[in-house]
Amino acid sequence: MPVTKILIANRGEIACRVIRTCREMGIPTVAVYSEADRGALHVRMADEAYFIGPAAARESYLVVEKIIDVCKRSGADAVHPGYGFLSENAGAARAFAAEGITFIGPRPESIESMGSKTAARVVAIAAGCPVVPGIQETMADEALLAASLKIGFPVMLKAAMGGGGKGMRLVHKPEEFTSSLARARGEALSSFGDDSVYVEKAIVQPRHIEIQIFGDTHGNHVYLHERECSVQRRHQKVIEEAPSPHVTPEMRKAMGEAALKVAKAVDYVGAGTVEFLADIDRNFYFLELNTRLQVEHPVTEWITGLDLVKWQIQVARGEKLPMTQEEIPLNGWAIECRVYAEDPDKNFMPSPGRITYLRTPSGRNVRDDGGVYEGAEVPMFYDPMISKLSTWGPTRIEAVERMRAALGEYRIGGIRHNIAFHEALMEHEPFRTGALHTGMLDEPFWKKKGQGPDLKFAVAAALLHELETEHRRAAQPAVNGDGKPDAWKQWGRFNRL
Amino acid sequence: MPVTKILIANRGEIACRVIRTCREMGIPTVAVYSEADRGALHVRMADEAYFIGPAAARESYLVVEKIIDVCKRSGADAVHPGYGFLSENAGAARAFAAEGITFIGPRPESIESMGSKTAARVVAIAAGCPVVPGIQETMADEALLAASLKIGFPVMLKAAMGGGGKGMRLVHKPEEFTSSLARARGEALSSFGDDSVYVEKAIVQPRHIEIQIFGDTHGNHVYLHERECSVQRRHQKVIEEAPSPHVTPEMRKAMGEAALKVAKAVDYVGAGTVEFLADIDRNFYFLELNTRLQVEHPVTEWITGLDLVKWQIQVARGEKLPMTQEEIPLNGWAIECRVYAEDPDKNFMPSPGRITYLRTPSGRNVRDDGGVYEGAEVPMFYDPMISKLSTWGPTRIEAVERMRAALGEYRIGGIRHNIAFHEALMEHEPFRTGALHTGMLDEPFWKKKGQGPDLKFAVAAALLHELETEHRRAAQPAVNGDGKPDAWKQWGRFNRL
Amino acid sequence: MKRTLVIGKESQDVEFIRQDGVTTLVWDGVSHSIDIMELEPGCFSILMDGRSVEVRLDPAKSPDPESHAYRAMLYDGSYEFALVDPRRALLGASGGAGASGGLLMSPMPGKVVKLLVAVGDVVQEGQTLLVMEAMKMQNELKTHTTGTVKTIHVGEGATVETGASLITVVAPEA
Amino acid sequence: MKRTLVIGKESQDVEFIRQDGVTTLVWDGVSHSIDIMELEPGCFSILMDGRSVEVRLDPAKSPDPESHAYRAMLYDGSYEFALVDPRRALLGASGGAGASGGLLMSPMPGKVVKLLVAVGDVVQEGQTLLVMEAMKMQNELKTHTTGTVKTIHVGEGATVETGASLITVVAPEA
Repeated sequence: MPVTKILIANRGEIACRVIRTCREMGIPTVAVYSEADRGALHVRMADEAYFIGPAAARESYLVVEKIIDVCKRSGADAVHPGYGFLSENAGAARAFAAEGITFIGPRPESIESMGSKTAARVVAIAAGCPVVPGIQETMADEALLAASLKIGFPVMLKAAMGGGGKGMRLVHKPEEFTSSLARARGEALSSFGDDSVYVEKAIVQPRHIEIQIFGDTHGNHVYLHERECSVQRRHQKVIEEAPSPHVTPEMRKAMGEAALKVAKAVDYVGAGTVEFLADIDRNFYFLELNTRLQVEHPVTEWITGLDLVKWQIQVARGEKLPMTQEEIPLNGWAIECRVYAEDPDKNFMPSPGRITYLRTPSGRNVRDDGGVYEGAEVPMFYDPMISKLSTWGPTRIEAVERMRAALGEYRIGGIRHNIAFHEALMEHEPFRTGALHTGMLDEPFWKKKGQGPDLKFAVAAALLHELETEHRRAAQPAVNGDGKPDAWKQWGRFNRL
Repeated sequence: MPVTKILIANRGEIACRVIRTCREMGIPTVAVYSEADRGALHVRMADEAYFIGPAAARESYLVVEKIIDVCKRSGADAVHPGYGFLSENAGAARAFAAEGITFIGPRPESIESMGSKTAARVVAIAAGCPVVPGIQETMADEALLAASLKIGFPVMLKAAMGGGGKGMRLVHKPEEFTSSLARARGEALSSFGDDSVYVEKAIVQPRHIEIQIFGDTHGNHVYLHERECSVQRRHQKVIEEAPSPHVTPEMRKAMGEAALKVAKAVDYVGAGTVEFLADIDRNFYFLELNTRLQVEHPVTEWITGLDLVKWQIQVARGEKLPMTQEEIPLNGWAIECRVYAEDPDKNFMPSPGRITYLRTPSGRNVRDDGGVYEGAEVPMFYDPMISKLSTWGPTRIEAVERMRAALGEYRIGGIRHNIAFHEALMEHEPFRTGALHTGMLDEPFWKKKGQGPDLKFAVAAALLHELETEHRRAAQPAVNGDGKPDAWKQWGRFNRL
Repeated sequence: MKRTLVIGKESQDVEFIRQDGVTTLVWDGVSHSIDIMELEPGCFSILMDGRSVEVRLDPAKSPDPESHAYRAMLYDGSYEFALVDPRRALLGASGGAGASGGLLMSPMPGKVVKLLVAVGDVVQEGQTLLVMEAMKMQNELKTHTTGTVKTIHVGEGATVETGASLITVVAPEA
Repeated sequence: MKRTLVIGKESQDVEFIRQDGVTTLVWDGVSHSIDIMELEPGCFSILMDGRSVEVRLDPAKSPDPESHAYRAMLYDGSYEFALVDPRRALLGASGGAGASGGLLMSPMPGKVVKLLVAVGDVVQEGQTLLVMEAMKMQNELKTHTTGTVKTIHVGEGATVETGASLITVVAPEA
């Protein structure tokens, strides 16, 4: 399959990330952009750029026909979907194939078989990969209750078509079952148009640990170790790291091999991630297989030294995986913070707008994957990611200290962002010691900092700003009795400036 | 030796580099600044900052008494000298010690014993480290000629107190000897105030390969592998890399052990670099021991994952080296380009001035160690370094391709710089294949690029600028017969804007 | 120049003096000589009592036009505070501000996806009045006023900018 | 708007038209529709014929005030060129420019460390007239004119800015 010019059917940091690797490989890139994105960084960085419609993604980035049309106009023979948008859309993958365009991702059948959590669970069980004890079928209310009693409370109710935490309910005891189920079904229906729900054993203080896998078209599969993503807020990942402080070498090998069983079962090609829940005793349970490059892939790149996008392209070209399992490195520790345009002081309300100032951290062992620049708009139409800041250290605590120092260098003007929240996390004792679990941010540890020792300096800067504003105002046009500026007075003032 | 607050007796990128590690270690930092540097980045980054005099370094950064005075005022109990300035000044090291201030560097005796090349050569020979065949003594003219005939031409004449290529002459045959010697002595006298010259065997197409060493106060010494710095212009390093494409594992071990012989002979403490010349047959010869952190230390940090400044501080605190020789990692390949304010199209003329625009590369495996910011002045008084851009890859060619792509992202406005020169080097075949030698840039490979395919775009931007300048000019104050602006007309135009 | 520094419910007087090339900050009654430079737009380097601190300053929107709200990013973290001109504060006190207290404004650009109240409804402080969507997230906007919904300024589906008036709630007469 | 593009000894005519919201570049007689935006001061994003190119533009000092010199950084490398207004070029040709041809100007801020010629000396093109120091480097400044030294505008030890007049050499009458 030739890959000589790549259209990136995405925007923001991931589009820029893919362009960087294409530049290194000498592959020309084609950007697509909506009305909101003419001035976006990915358009500036790509070699070609085509307009594909209104700001709303469903009218632009999600329209397969428009992407195919740009492929034809530009001569792009491959599409990199990034994450989100069309990346896990089997129909899109088929449509590209029908036009002779290489989709840089797994086969449509793999995407489909992993599209429903219950179907994925069946595959995992058949492949011999451990799953959370529970009933893999969706059932009627009474049958679910009976199953829950059999599994033993606490149990977790989950929407079959769900994702992102929607349609999920933890049920502590039988008495709560009926009302929780009703709410889970309601959320599932409104979020996914399908009220099917299934039940699983609830893991108390679970850890989210995932295995990066890769497959090629020659039947080879390897795992690139694990990432831990237990630091979540409302079931959304906030901080990721690799390796996991919870995982021993034995557990790593066991998880990696379990993940590869699922990968082989669906003849997986390209980059994928097998997500597991792990409990305190290091039991682990298959959750799902994400059939795309993950947001948090940089931490894996740090510890392995590999370029996952390069591997994706090589595999899409039909090349063999460049390494065997034994050759995959594992060096040191990496942490990633997702920098969002949101206000941690106002319940993480999104904060789109113009970035009036931007200085990103640099120096030793720090990586910033950004999608913006000084003067750029963060549009209200897409996700609020500004950048992914990641750091590496020989040990976990060195990576954490590097991150803390790097966050201190980050300066973003014009919009609200969560840098201070990440700084507080870097000093949060459970985080520092690696005692992570997915509910660790539910108890609000974050409180706006009061008066620190440097308040004087902050106020001094504001006072200078007030003084200069007052001077500027004094030099503004004076107004006559009739409300019109007095031109001569104005001119005099103008001259004095 | 306590190190609880560090004064950094330097400026520019190296001061910022040291501050970053201090922040990670939680150590407060004290900056010093001259009249030219109130707005410099190192002043902005440090926790404290003190003025130390006029722009000329000999009246500010080089005045030991002023540095000691700031230590006393600020309570700094340690001084990091960076490179250059006071870093290899044994007198300064003694003066700090006399005041109870920890000098983060080797003992004054080590600095002194390595201060003269001929004395260093004597030490190396005694320690059993190979040196370039030659006579380690300075002699009268006739004796030098006799020695040269004995060594065999070509020979190299070198100033005993020299450095930076001054007072060095390659002599191909006996007939050229007398006139070359006269010129070497003349240069030596005018540059170093001492016309002593010695003679060495000339290595044809030599490679500059150096070993990073470290010692602690407990008598332990390790080497952190080699760097190759053969890409030089006028004997100044332009690009450095680690490891060296010329060095085999056996040669690495032999060079490392030879370097440690010298280190042990002078009871070396802290970070140092043993410079060697290597010939095509992989013979290597001791040149000198630089008793400081080198400019190019980031490439060693990339391949080892270690923080050399952190090690310097730990050693200065009297701690043992954190690793044994066997534990020092060597992963992949790193390249560093020195980004200078100079004009490659005008014989590399320095180009100080205001940086009106700055965008540094970012993303995977790229590190920028800068000392400037958008709006900063690059003063005419100090060296023209803007930043050190370094990249890493699992293999040499991947590091080179990453560098090429990263250089393409670099944007510097307002001053001349050598980014395009580095870009050309990344595509220069002898560089890409690793066929390096110290004279490789003597034949001018660099020629200003003619009309490339994207010229149209560059001209379009300039045409828009011309158009807008014309519009702005049309809106400028009109001038009356008496040459004074007509206020009413002015006001009308002002309103229209 | 004198200002009142307001952080939450606390306030203190501060003074900033530029005279004969010397800048002085008066803080807690103590005068500090200060070297302050705006090195980039909105970025200040400040030397005071030997300390060097870099401040990135963002003037922020404030519901009260007489009070200037600021956000500042420093290496040691972020600060938020307001500065009030003591003369204007006096004027404000006599004039009677607070009329805008019951007005719910949009904290971000976004789209109104659901109105949860109608004119005439009685609402409690903390009650959600409408749901807005921005950046693929739905956000519940709550009222700070207990009272009656007087005006609804927007319709469902409307796209609004930061600071747009959404719903006015009137508190019962005291 | 028409301009003459000058690179070294070569030149060509170019035209830039903004009309009814459409921008057109005429290059080698071919019209290209162009989408150009200045996204940051001096940084342009240009879409033309499907291609997307980012241009960082720096207006540069030019010895000839009628010719505007530019430097541009693109991903594919750097370009240098000048644009001349054809009307002014005509004026210039008739008026007789080139009087400044024998003036050696400082290419950088720096310090004059050595003068190597005196008034009345006869010098050859390429000869070093003085040595300047900047950034710890000594730089030899050479003349582009063969002729006689008429004026020396600076003394040894002087600190000068970019573009400062240093030495005037007068070519013999043709």
